[in-house]
Amino acid sequence: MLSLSRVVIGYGQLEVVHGVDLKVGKGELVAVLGPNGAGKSTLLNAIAGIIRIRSGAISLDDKSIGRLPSHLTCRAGVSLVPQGRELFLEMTVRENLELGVPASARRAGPERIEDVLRLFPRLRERIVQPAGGLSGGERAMLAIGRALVAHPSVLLLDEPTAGLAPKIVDHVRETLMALKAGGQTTILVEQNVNMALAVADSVYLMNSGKIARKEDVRESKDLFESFIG
Amino acid sequence: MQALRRLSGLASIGLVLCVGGSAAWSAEPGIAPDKIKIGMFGPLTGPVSLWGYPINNGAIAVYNHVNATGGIYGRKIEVVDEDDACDPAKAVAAVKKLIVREDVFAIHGGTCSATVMAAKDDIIEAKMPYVVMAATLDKISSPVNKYIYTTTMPGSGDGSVMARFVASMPQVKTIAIVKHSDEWADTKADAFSAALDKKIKVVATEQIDRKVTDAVSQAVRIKQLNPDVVIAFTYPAETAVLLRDARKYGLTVPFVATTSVMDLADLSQRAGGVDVVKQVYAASFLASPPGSSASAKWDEIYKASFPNDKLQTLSFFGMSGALLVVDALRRAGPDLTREKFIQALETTKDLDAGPAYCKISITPENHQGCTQGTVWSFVDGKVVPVGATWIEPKQ
Amino acid sequence: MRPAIVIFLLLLLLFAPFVLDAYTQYLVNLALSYSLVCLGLNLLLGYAGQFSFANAAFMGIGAYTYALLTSRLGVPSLVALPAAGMAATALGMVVAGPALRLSTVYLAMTSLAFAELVQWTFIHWSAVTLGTDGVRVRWPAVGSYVAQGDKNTFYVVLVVVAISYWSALRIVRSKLGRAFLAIRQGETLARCSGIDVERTKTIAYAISAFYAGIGGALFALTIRFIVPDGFGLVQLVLQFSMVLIGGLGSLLGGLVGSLLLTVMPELLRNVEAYQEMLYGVLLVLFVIFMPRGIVGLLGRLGLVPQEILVRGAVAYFDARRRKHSGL
Amino acid sequence: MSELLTLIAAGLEVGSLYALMALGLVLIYRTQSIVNFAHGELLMAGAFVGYVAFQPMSWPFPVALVLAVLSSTLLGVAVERVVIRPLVNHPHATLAMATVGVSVAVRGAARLPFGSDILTFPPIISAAPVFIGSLVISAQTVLTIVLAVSISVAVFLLIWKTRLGREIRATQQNYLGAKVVGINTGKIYSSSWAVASAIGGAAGVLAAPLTLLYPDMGATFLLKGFAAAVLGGFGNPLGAIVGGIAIGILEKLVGAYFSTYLIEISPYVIIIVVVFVRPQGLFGRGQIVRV
Repeated sequence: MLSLSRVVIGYGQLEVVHGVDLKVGKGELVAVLGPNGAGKSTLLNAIAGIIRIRSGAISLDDKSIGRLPSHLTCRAGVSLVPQGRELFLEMTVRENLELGVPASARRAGPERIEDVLRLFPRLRERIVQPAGGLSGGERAMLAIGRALVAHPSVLLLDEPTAGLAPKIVDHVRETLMALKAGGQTTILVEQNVNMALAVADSVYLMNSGKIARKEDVRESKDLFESFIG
Repeated sequence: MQALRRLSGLASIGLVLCVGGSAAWSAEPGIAPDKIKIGMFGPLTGPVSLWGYPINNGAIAVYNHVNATGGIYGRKIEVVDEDDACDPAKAVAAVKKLIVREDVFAIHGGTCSATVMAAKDDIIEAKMPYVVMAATLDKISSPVNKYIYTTTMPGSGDGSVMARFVASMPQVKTIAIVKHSDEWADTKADAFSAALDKKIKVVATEQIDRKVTDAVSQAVRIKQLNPDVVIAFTYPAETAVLLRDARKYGLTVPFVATTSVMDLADLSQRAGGVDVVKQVYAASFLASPPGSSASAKWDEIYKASFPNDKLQTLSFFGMSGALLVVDALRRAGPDLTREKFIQALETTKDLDAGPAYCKISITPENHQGCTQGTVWSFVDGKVVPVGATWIEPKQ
Repeated sequence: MRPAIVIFLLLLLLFAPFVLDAYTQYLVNLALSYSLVCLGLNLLLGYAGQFSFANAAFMGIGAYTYALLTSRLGVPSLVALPAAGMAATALGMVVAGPALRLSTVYLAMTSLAFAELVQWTFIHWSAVTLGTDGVRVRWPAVGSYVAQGDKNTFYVVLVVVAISYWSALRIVRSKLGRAFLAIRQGETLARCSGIDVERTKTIAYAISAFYAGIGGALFALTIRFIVPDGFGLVQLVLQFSMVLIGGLGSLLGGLVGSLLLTVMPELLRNVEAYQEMLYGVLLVLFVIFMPRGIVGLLGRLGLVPQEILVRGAVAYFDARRRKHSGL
Repeated sequence: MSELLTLIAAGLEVGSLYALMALGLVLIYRTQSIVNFAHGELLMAGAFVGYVAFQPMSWPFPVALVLAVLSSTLLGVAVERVVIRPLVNHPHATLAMATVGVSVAVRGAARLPFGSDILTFPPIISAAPVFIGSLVISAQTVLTIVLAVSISVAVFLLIWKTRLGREIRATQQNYLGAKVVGINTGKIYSSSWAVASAIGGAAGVLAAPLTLLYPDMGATFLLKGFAAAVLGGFGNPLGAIVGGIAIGILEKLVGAYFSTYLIEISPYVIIIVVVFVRPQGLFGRGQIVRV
């Protein structure tokens, strides 16, 4: 469904990702693991169209999206939950969610928002508050919710659990499981190996801008830990 | 070492070019058998270029006219017109260029007082005969300097014409003054105050800034004091704004203004109609307004050189100076030298200054050739000279 | 190799008055005075990354201090010169001090207001400044020697400019200079590496004002007649253009820019009507295509040595691009 | 008393123009962190286009107004696309410099056709002013205030009630966030400039009968607009409006009750006082220290 082939990304004179191949099937949850600076976030940003790729190709359902700017990749069905959440802090929770709804689906907006509020009841309590007043966990939920109201074909999650309390990490994990059960195609970039292994169908290991290997999750967990160090 | 040799080579080439480039060798700079080079400077770029072109062009039109009618002893006047952007730093550069590079015979230029003040030293050091174009600051030509001459009415003249006129107005006991904060307005205001009838009381002195959008505060303030006359030492655009707001807020007393707004027709357009400039009296250094039969000849001369321009009274600033230059060149004779030219300038007597009100007279003790002016006003929809003293308007 | 070139160039400059005519000499003097004003602006804008509009006002304060001290009080030039720098610094500190703690736009606005206030004072405090009458400036005197004429003042200007550049070079190569650059690359980052950001910004501001003040003094003794109008917005735009076209974040940049922009309008005297438009378009083109100015371009072509700071600027732009694209 | 009211009415008139200037400046500043020094030229362009349509062409005023707004908008969008867009990632100083360049270029261009004369825009309504005792109000004053208020209200509705407005606010608050939710940020940049320039152009036409027309006319309004924006806490549209009106009225009062020598300098004194005393402005929320 989503496939990357020989994708190269860089900034200025610096090349960060050197020819990555990656495939995600429909309904699959793929995790990308690797140490800091491996180029995982860069890769997600490139899929979302926020960074231009230098060469290679990205295609979604056989449609090439590798050269599209972010608003068009969004329209094509890619939604990113960025590492920094990047919420609209002066707007209310509802406004944040409304902004996630694409213009083409405006009529379905209230219904989709309702779905998200069912998924994250905490957000319902805070619905009229500005996003700037939310806790870290709530912000993570809002960021995921904002991506979900777009009903993305592919959901890109960039370290959704970073800096969260264990209880909330569990909540996020359960949410991901539920989404997977609902057939959501997802790429998850994580530092939290346990959490990633718990939800992922398959795992890519990334290091120094390259995919080191693709592993089946059922394989030994120790392998990953030795790899990441 | 080789680089050094190459560089010194370049320098010597440059030297040759510099020397070779200057006018052909002659006894007197700026003079050739068939031409006389006159340097000119003024604001040709930037905001003040609004005035720079009409003023300099007035002079150029006269020189062109002289050239078209045979020149001066077979010599044509060649004008080198430099930009000073009304900026002292640029004016100094322009004048140095005229002196050193262009090697002009004399300079006729300078519209902004500051640029003339800045360039003055260089002109004197170069012993360059200099006729001021339109700057009116008294300090420029007084105290007398051998090389500097003016034909435009100095600021003090403006002020005293206005004072005389106010003294002749019936039943004026109190006046209010509105002025800019600059040396242009100060000179006029100081001369005005000095010449003002001591029985007349100044009830307020208000400031109006350059480029203001309105003058409501001034109008309201003055209206409260209810003076008999308002005296305005202001530039044309600001005078228009002041008048417009004064009339709008019910300040209907007469205004007496400087030569800057003697083009009352223009002022009425800017201020919003003839009604607004009723009872406005402007000092003027011209004998008659543009468009009148007396100035027709000069209008024609201007149009001959600049057919597409609107003729403004500003252009006459340049003309009177050019007439002085031309006259002195003629009287200096065919064997022209700067010394002879200066001598001719210093012995100018009752020269017809064309459109100007005065006759130009210069002596070694007085280099301000023109100190007389008149007063203009709108009568029956036309701008007419009413004279320096009040004449009961005929109804 | 490099010191040799510098000495050679200086020697060449020493002989300049023998080849140049008075007009060119005046332009050279003017450009050199501007180069000091630009030096100040470049340290603040190009190195410390602070956007301020007070530079023309600082230049004015310097020019007026020098002119009034020498012409009205008979203070010797050698005393009046540093006094000009110090006056600019002191006044700048009083007004802009609080703005340095705020975000960029507030420093910009406060300095703009300060600049207007300074000009207003020049005009209205006529008991001291002589108002719009302007102040005539004498030829500079050192002891009993009077440097009369453009050719002689050139040496005074040259010495002051040389000393200033030398000291500026020392500053940017010191720990302080590196601190400036760190702040420019990001205040948080600078704070993390143990730099007292407020203090460093204040120092940058003070140094910048000092150079602008001295530059103003040289400007006054070059044109020998100053009026309040000369230190307004037009002057400021000119200085920004000089720094930007010459080279932001390079000491040489201000010098190149001021030489170019002093000479270029003189060469363009024939296209007056289009001059202003051309000027604006040029400015925009430089900002877009050569943000590090002529010196930056020459550096990239290997014609002048890439200063550490130019390289720093490259790194900065790269870093910024990366930050904006999401990382 | 009625002098006071007269002054306040006149202050409201210019103040509402300062407010429009400040509103445009704040919109652009909020979206791209650009202090737009070419904003005065957008006003100037609007004024001149309005003049040409209203005077030599003698088209009706609404047509002149629309044409002026359109041409300023076009100019603003062009500036954004050609000059600002390539510089998006550059430091504030560079961006501000670019707008300074634009300002100089536009002024130079305007000087070619309009540089030789100061033009006058006649009052749009030539009804005689109304005297109520000594309170004087002209139809022009009322028209200016009414139009300025309507424009401000329209802009506020656009910002707070439309999807475009919400996307503009989103982009202002979080650029990356806006990209992530699929907002076409390029379009938002253009729209912000379009709205700001349209306001500038309208301000130009409204200012034209009040002031006189010349290529440098924008500078005065720009500086007052800055003062208004700072007073309102640079970045707050409502603050910009209130700041503009406050400065307009204050100028008139200072001039009439203290000294006419202080009129032009008072806005700058306000800026300095505000920065010393309450740097977040009247309406800012304390977020002024950049980290």
